[in-house]
Amino acid sequence: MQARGQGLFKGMWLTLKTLFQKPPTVMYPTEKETPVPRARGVIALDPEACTVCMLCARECPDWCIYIEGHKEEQPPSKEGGRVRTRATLDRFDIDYALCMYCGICVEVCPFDALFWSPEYEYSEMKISGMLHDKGRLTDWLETVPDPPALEA
Amino acid sequence: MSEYFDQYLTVLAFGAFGAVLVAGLLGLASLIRPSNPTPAKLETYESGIDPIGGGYSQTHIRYYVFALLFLIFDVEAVFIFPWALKLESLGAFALWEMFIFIGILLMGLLYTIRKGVLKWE
Amino acid sequence: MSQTLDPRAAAHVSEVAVSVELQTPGMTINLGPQHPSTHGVLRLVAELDGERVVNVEPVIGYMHRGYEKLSEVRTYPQITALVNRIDWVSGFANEIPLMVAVERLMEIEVPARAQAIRLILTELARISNHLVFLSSYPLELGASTPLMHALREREHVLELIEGVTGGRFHPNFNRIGGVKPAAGGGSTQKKLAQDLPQGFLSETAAAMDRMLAICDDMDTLVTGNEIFQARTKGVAVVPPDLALAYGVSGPNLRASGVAFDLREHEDYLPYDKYEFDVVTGENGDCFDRYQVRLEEVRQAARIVSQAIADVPSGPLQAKVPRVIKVPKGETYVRAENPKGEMGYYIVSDGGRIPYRLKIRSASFSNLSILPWALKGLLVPDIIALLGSLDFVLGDVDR
Amino acid sequence: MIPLVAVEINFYLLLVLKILAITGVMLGGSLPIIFGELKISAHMQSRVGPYYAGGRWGWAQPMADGLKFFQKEDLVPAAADRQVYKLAPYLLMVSTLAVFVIIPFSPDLIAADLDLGIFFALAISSLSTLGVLMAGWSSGNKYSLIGGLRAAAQIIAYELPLVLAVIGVVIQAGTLSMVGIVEAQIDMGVPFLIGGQAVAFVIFFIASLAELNRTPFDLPIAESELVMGYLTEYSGFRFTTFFLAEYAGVVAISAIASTLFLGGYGFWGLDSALFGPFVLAAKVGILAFLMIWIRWTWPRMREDQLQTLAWKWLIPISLANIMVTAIFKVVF
Amino acid sequence: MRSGISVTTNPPEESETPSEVSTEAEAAEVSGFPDATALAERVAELAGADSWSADFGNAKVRIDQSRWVEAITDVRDGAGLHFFSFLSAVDWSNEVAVGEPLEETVEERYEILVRLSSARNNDAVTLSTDISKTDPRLPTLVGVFGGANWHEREASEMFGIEFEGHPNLSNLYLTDEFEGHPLRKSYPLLSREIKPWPGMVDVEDMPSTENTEGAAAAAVDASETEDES
Repeated sequence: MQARGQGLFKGMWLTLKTLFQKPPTVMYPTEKETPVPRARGVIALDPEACTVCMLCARECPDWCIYIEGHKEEQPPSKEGGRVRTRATLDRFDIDYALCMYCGICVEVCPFDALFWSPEYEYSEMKISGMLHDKGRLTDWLETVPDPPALEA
Repeated sequence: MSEYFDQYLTVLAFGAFGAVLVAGLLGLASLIRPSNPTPAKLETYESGIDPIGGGYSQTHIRYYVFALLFLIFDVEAVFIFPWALKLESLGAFALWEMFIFIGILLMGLLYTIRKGVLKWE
Repeated sequence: MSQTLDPRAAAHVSEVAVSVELQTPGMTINLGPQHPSTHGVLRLVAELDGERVVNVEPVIGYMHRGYEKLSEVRTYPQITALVNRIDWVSGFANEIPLMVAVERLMEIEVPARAQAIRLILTELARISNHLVFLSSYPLELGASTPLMHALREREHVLELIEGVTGGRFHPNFNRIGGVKPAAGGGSTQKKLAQDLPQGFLSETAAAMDRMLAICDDMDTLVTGNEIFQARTKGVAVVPPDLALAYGVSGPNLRASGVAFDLREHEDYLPYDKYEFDVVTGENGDCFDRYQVRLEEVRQAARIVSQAIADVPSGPLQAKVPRVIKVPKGETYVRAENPKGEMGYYIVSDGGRIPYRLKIRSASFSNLSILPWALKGLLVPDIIALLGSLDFVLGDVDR
Repeated sequence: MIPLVAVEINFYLLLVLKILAITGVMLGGSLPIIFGELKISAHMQSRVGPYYAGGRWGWAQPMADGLKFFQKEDLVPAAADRQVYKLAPYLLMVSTLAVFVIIPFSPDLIAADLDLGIFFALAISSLSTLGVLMAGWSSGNKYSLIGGLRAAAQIIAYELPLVLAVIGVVIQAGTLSMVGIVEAQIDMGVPFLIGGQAVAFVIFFIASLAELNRTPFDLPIAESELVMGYLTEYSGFRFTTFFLAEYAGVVAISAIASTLFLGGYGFWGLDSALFGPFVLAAKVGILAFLMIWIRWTWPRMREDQLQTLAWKWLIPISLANIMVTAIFKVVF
Repeated sequence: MRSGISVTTNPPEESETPSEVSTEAEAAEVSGFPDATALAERVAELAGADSWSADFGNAKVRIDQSRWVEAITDVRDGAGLHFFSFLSAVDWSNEVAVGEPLEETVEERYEILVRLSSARNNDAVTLSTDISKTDPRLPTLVGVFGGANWHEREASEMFGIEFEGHPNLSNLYLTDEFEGHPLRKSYPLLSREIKPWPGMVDVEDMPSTENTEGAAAAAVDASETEDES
């Protein structure tokens, strides 16, 4: 058992030591932290890969993905082949005000059209601004990092 | 004698200036600050809920006991000051006298503690 | 059915009539919902005699999100995303009992590597949770520096969790049958399984050293502080039998001297492979509740250190059907969450959606002891007790 | 500062100059301490603290805060006792400013070297109790009421050790005059802290923490219990007045403690007339740092523990200190 | 990866379970849950109940409503189950306003669940009783377990069950003005009623020729998801 009052001064010694240490603060707007590659910042869309299968919109627990598409006829790939139809994406909106960043949509996408990007600077002044459309989601595609190397 | 009063005039002036300072700054602030009191703003804060009962409620009698205790001891302390000033010239006799005085004080303190005044039951 | 569609039903009107006598001679005071020390939106209606509490009525429900109802319209994978928001300071740990319960019903065996990863992350969540407690508790008692010191170190833990799962608070990393699999099948990002990223093990080892160091710092800064001891020792003693009858669990129960740790008794995760001590208190006062948690950080660091030394290799996922349908049946799986016993009672009728999911959260029961425990305390002791119970309103209200 | 040389200056002109100078000292003392509190606390907590206001290190943060409060709406709650509510900050400021009257910055640099000196300071500083009590009562808020009563109870409990600790100094110096006390220490060669009044200094320091409502005695504004105590309902510049008075109080009490126990403006080998104000400022800085340091390290005490500490420990010890000092004074 | 599934058949019926201890032990080996048969049997005896089960490691004993309080007291003292885990209810209903209806018809009732456990080992048991929907009332457990207070209040407001003798059966989460009992199956979930399901939008057929496997799986999944709305 230590002497009475000793604990008070041990604590003061610790805070004094901390006073002369460099704080670990990252001065945000000027300096930026790099999020880990897997960080779930925002969902990026590769519209070329999307086949409008609606799977993500259906599996979304929050119902925050809105997709519209139409069918287009495509010329046959081979001469004399049959005419193929292809679904074209018209609208792909994610309401980030509703999204809870669970990543189910990214996981269920069978065509690799959705990706996580660690990008996080997309706050908006109005809640309606959080509804991000296809163009904006596509823009994030280039911020998608390579996946991290794995532990052996 | 005039110098003596001058000194307290200084004190008075300082006190008065303190009041003027507050009044002046508040007055200055009132020129810039908005003033738009609404009933909601003027409501008493009680963790964001309408207060239950009034704010002027019954409070602990314990505080009263402390005030009383303080009063007694503070007056005693005032008596010690002149003694402390003149101790050197008064000598050992005053010392004994004060020992008796402080002894009585300490006994009084002991009594209040034994009476359980400091226990918060 | 139609009368329930009243729009008022959705809105929460603040004037909850409270079952206290208003015409008491003493003072009746609201502590909360907007109060610095109620950890969110808890409201205590306290009848005071001076500064002594005569009677107290906790009012909860400000954070009620109806997860049990929401679970009845969601598939099991979707519920995973919900449950890590119940107790948001230890999100990962919330997922485990649900996963284990579903796996138990589906009779899936989780691969050893997935189990080890689950265990490591659960213990990291425990450390993170307890560091929040260690930081906020001295703050309640007026010392704000431990807050920053503990949060500084917690950041390392959160970074580890984020590095693996992608989420700091809401990992949503568990999947039925294991942990998050590689999604899709085409691109480079998705080809790789969501296994532990490179450097995780060494970083974790380093972080655990820091955790032990911050525990020592806490001892210096808080535990040894005489004022802290005076404020907590002998304050708000919860006797063990009462704690059991109220369902108080976790560190709060152990502080009362009951050496009951589900990690020892239940086999939801392979804790039997690792060595650790079940920490108990002696008196069941605020100081013991604090001390138990501080010691549990050390024990958790010990478990993690053992676990990262030998992570079994193998798959991350058991073979599970594409569409998850849970066979008909009922089960209850509980786990030792940082806050206490967290459990899910699943009633499945064989479909993709649970027929009923009862969420047994630790904080709800821990908090239910308040009206009993607060009687006769001083106002500052209310805060000392509230802080020492370490509850999160999301965990109380669900 | 104005050198108070023997040249006949009109008394009233001098008075105005004195008032301006002391106001300058009060602000010039408080603002650095506020800034110091922000910065020191930040670094003790591994933070950076204010960073942008005023450029380097955010030195202008206290001023920026003041300006912000200047343009904030000033609300008087409907339930409040308006007159009392409005009067409270005045009392606080008046008492704080009046204490500065007797602080000696050098042998001649003192607004009024009252013969009652320290006794006056103790008396007038008690006026702030009244201000706090008025603020707490008049707000019509339960947190404020409890806070105000706590403040009153603790200030009166610690007023006694404060006064009794001073008596030791008075016995040793044989005078109540502040200049006289400093001169006595200079004559003795060592400050009273070393020369016999160490116990009294500790008691005085503890009691002054309580008088200033600073941790570990910050129960009246205990934010985790009482939101903001007696300040809960105050807003805008009225709140700033309390805030300013608190830090001016830190300056004043530190200056008094320096004068009584640390030798005031005197320092070995330094000319008091020239360096006095700087020596005093350094001593005030050290004491203020100590207060900040304690505040950001220790938790808060409980009301009954605080009262027990005062009545069971500090008062008997300070009475014993008086007796011991008196014996030494008479015998040696 | 997701094709070969190792889902075993459904566990045996409740009444058959006791006799098929060997099956139970096998299952325990596979899924790693403890065998609760012995405990369930012991508790059933203590509670004077005839029906019990131990599926999936969940020892469940059905108690008659008339013996509710005394049976639980007996179980607490007799089996040393002093830890009160939770009390809740299940609304067995054939018509549901939310979620999926039951596959087979059940008897309309509320089932009250109480989970008790030991504080020394992993003994834990679920005690249940059925109460009628027309007059849902049950004596309170507050006298047996102090913690039942809040749990019963919760069950009372969520299911509309009256706990007789409860000291204060007021709403715990909801306002006093709130009408209805949200966890009843007949209570609709507003958020899902007012917003159309985004997945409902008519989509073109899958280009199944291009990506057979994934698309087929997706199509199956999509069709099943639609049931939900």
